[in-house]
Amino acid sequence: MLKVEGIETWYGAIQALKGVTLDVKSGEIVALLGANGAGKSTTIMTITGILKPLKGSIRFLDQDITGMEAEDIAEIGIACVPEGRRIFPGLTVLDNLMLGATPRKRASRGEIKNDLDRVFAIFPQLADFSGRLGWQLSGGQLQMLAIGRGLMSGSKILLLDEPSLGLAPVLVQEVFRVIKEINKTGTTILLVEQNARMALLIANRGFVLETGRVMLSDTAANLLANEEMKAHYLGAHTHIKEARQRRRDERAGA
Amino acid sequence: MKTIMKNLLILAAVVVTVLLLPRFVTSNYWLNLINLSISFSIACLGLNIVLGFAGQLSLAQAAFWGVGAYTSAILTTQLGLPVWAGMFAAFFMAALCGVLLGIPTLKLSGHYLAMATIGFGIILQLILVNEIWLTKGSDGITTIPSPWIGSLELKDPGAFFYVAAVSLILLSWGTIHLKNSRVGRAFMAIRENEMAAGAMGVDTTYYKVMAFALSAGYGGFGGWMFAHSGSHYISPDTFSFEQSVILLVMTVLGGNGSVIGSIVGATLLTMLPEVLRFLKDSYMMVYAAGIVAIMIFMPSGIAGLVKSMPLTLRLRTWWNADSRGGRQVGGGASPRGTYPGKKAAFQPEDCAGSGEVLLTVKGLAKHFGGLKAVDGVDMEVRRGEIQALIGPNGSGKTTILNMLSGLYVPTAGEIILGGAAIAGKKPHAITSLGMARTFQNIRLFGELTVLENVLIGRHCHSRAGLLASILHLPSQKAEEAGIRAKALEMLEFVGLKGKEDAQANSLPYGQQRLLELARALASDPQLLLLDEPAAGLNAAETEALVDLLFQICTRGITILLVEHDMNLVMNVSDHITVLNFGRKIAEGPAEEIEKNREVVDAYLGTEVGNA
Amino acid sequence: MDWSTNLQMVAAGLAMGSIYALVALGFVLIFNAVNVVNFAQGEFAMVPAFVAVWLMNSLNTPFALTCVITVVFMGIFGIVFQRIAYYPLRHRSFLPVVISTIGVGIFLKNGAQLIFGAEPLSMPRPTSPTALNIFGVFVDPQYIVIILCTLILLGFQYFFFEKTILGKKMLATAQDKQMARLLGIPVAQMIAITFAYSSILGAAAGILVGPIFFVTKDMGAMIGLKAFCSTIVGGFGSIPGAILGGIFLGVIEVFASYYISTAYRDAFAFIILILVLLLRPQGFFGEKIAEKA
Amino acid sequence: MVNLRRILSVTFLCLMVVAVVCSGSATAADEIRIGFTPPITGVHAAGGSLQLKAIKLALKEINGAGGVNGKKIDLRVIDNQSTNPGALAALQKAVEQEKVLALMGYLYSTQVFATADAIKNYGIPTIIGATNVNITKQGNPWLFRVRPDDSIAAGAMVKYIKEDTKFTKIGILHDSDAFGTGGADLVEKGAKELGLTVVKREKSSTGAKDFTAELLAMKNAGAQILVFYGHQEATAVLQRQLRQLGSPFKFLGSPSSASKDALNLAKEASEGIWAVVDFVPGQSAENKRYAEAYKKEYNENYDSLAVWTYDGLKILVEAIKKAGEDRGKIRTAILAMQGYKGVQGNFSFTPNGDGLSEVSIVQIEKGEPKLLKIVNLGAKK
Repeated sequence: MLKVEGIETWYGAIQALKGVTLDVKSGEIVALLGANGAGKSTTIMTITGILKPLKGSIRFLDQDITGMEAEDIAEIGIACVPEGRRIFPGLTVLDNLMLGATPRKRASRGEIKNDLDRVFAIFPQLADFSGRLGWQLSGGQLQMLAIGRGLMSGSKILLLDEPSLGLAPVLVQEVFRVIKEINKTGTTILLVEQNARMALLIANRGFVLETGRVMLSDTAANLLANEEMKAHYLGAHTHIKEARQRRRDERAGA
Repeated sequence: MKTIMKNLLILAAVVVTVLLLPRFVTSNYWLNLINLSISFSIACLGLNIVLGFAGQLSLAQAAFWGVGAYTSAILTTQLGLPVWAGMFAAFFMAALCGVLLGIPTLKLSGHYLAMATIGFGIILQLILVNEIWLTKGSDGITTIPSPWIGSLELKDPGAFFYVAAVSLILLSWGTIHLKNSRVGRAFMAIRENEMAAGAMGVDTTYYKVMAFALSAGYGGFGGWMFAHSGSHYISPDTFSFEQSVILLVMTVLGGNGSVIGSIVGATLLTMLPEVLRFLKDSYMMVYAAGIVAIMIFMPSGIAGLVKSMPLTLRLRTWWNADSRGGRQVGGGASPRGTYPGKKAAFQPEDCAGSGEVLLTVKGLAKHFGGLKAVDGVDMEVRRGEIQALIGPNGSGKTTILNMLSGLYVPTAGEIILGGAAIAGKKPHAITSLGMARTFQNIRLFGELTVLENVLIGRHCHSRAGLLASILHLPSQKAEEAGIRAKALEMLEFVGLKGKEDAQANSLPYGQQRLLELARALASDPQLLLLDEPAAGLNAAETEALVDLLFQICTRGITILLVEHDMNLVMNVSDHITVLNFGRKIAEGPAEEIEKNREVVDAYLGTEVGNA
Repeated sequence: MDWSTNLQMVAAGLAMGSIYALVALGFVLIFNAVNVVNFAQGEFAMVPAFVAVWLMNSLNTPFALTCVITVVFMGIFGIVFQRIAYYPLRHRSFLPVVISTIGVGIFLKNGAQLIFGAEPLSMPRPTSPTALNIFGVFVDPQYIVIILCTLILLGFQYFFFEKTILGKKMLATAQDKQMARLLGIPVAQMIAITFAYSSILGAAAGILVGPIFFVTKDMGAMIGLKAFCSTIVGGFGSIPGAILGGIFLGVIEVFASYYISTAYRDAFAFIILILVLLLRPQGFFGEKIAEKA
Repeated sequence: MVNLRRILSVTFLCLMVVAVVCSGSATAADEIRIGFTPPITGVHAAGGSLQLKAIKLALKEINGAGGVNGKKIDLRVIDNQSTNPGALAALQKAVEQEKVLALMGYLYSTQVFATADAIKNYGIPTIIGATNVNITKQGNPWLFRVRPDDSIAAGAMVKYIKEDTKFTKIGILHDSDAFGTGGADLVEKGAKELGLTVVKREKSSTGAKDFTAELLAMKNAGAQILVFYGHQEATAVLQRQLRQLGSPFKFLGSPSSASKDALNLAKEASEGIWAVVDFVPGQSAENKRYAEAYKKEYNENYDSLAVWTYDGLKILVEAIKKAGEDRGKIRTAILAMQGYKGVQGNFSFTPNGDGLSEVSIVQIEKGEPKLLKIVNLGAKK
């Protein structure tokens, strides 16, 4: 469905992507993992057209979208929930959602209304707050609204950038549950996550980025079992536990 | 040695230039224009302080220029004071007006401040026109005297040029020093991020007023020069809003924040209309089109353009390398050998958790209108411990941190840090009492270098004032060396050694978090507040952070932590406080919290066991 | 207290105030769409006034046709203006944009002088020059036209931003351009429309005010500044705020100059501005958006 | 340290630029250079372009008639940017770069004040059109005024009110600039001397657009006639608003009230107002000839506020004709002129350098000023 081949993206003189190749098949959840500065968000921004790749190609549904403007890419059906949610602070929840439907030029009022009902069904809280302004919402509500807005576009694929960032554990679980649910209703998902374990638990496949290159790609199950992954991205927690023990010993000694 | 030679060489060159200029340029027409552009340059230097350094847009610089001109003109013509006395009066009177404008407009920024300053300029001009008893109204003040040196009257433009040139050189010398001093860094911290500046111990109110006063003072000095040279005549129409705009354009054209840029910009725009006279009717259009073109094609002004030239770049790096060597010798302190850890100056007892209470919070509440964000929270933080504050989004954690660090004034309740009540105090005061913090969305001084960021963290432990900074006194030099040594130590501690000269916002996200930590540590806090330090870090980076937290604790610094990463929280905290809907719902060691039913339901969720 | 004098002054204040309000609408529009204060907004009223005078005096174009041509001209002018003075700087902080608009303002002033000459021009009036006597208060009929037009434009603008999806898209563009692009909102187009509409508002102001003030290159300068004051007093970004702020300033100005000092007339707007900023920084109608730490 | 280095390179750069630009131009032998420093840009540009038209007509006539003493006049026009530093720079450029023999100076008093010192030091004969009384009282021997000063206009205004109307209560409204304030002071002083009561005095900023408050204040103070001292745009707005308030009192304006611009702007609102003017179009043969020549040249009516440049250049050339190219002798020659017939009237220079001492009171009828009375206060001086 989405095929990214050898893209190279630069920020001024700094090369952020050094040839990223990945693909997302219809109906999948694909996780994009990696350390800070590995180029995950840059990849997302390049796919959506905010950044322009210097080399490589991006194909979506057999159409070459390399170098297209972000507005046009949104219109042909790639929705993005960027890092930091980016809710319009001065608009109401309802307005934010309605703007999500911008790419659907030909949709009737009824269809949009149906989609709105669907989003409210997934996030019942949003219906209660529909008159509130964006800046009045809390972190969790913002994330719900951001995903809801992404869904309103009716796009076939949804790019999610760090949806769990800054959320309480119980909300993180909720967000991943919702992602899974959305996927079941037929939306393909490309997920960028720092919380690699959670992401791989719901994903079909995963790609691991390091310094602007894909270092590892495999099914989610294989990645979860990979020793190297455990050490670097999944967090075996042995280190932290050791450190804690060391500290306690020190205290006891003193 | 080489540095001294270079400085001497520069000095000699400047002296020769100044001495010889009136020999080559004998035309009064050009000499007067040069004097005029020096007067503008000085006003622009001032504008550069408030706009370029402190980041406050002022459109009243021509008004201050006018205050200076009028003060000196009135004193010398009506009271017969000597012109040199008028010079000081002009400076201080304008600075006073700067304070008067600064105080009521402190809360404002951006467009609002711009508008308020425009208003000030227009009101001042109306006063000049209408208070005829004082200012002679629109007729203006004629036959303003020239300065005298002994029995020599400096009436000739060529003679006055020496006064102008010497003033300009001294003032720009002082301004360059100011930029690289504690005061200058405080200005720039306010420009880059006012909230963070306050949290790092910079008294933002005081420094903003100081920037306004200093900027106005420079403006007044420029005005003095204008009044006593050229036509020896001043009238209100010269000190208009349009003139303020021209001064602003000069400053920005030269390069906002660059001292030399201000001078180049002022000189260029004073000379340009003269040189462009052949364009006749359309030269103001050409000039205006030039302004727009500069904004579009030369974002950082002429100074930026000069900087980006390969030749000067090479010269600069050569020069930097050499002078840095000099500085290190002067500083004398080597960062090596103070590596923290077990061998640090702090004894393990400091970390042992003596049980002494460092921070007490009683009945703390914050209401925003009808919303009770925090509603009567009690908690204690013991010295030497790592305490975590957790809870669902919107439960009031960050609000509590904001009240502790002084960004919010509590609606009710007490906060006692080491015996001192700090509730409602300003952020900078709380910082100097020994509390430092980081922010959830990183708030660095993005345009400044990594080192400068940490130097600002040291603000509350240094003294150098405005005068010492401008004059570059030996005491200030020594203090500066100390600050630098401490900052380098902190950078090494968090692992950012070698990145000193990188621009802060060019660092990758994880390193920005570390830099924020180094900056907070530089203020030698007793209590460190960390707001989601692991947000956006992956497992490996989180592990490194844990090591760092323990090391910080080993240095005797108590930590209060807000964090969602339960793996981190449960493993590092000695104590955990849990909030929900602005109230405390649980408190205790990690083992207890993990099993607390209410906490699991409201916050942790069921999967925490498997994770 | 002298009732007829006071009423007469209220009428004069309302008239001046509605002019400030009209120009202020344009400020608010651009501010809402691109978060930028256009310091050339006063010139947005000066340029169409010159165009209209030229059409009417030199080409003898009838009034209605003149209005249409001027509005179309200003629509294009707005798009060209944003392309030159704003668009290249859209990713930068507000300062370069402010300076760039100031630069264009100076350019337009001197350009107008070069093309149309330096003498003030008088624009033919669509209304009678004889004042209407309404209960003993003399009112220039042109002022009534101005007030009516301002109200109509206010209503239209309110409807546009509150009720239409295009208005919402423009607000979204103002608040987060990149996100707007991700949602498929054609950002460049939104900005162009904003500037075009704002200069059409300028055209309305220029055509309406021209017959009263005479057309000079400096006609927009002080009106622009006072309109800016109005938007702040009313609450930046608020459309009803801009209108009420403008009328409030207009009335206060007349009363203060009568009862306090005519010489300091231009100072009162700014004194009120500073007072409002100190006591209620968000203005009468502005909303306070708290900065989160 | 780094910056210090940059200071240097920049300073040198500036020096080089300055040195290159600073070369003056030499005068051709068969030309006499005269400088003219009008405001071509800035707030006063409106007047500047009209001044330029008037002086160019004079230049064309002079050079068309073979110049002076066999040499053509080379007029060097230098913009004063409507600012005081600009006026000084223009003067210095004229004298030092363009090497002019004499100068056609400034219309605005503030610019004359700003340059008076330098003019005195250069010792260059300068013709001015500024009307502030104090200018020629400073003991500066090089300033020659070719317009009646404000004391004459103001004196004539109050004299006319006293002698030809029955009004005793006058209101004064003036622009807050030097010209308006100075004029209003003289009117107030003159009115008191003649026993008239000034019931209200108000000033407004240059560029004011609404005078309702001022006019109501006058009305409520019981003024019978309003004396206005200010500029063209303001007088037109004022006349219109006065009419809209039902013309509760008469209006007597300063010379700008009857200028071409003001009449064009005010249109029918100016009908019936009184104004003091330097001269009335068509009052003399010379005046009629000028009107025709101007109309022929530019296909429009001349502006009375710009005529001084025409008269000024003619007077200057007349003096050069007698005295040759010697500044001191030119000065003597100008001061010696008595009864020179100019467009604005008959010039007889006082030792202070004032050339004109008569003004006229006019009433506007159908958009044209009609002479009511010529007032000559020359005898008093």
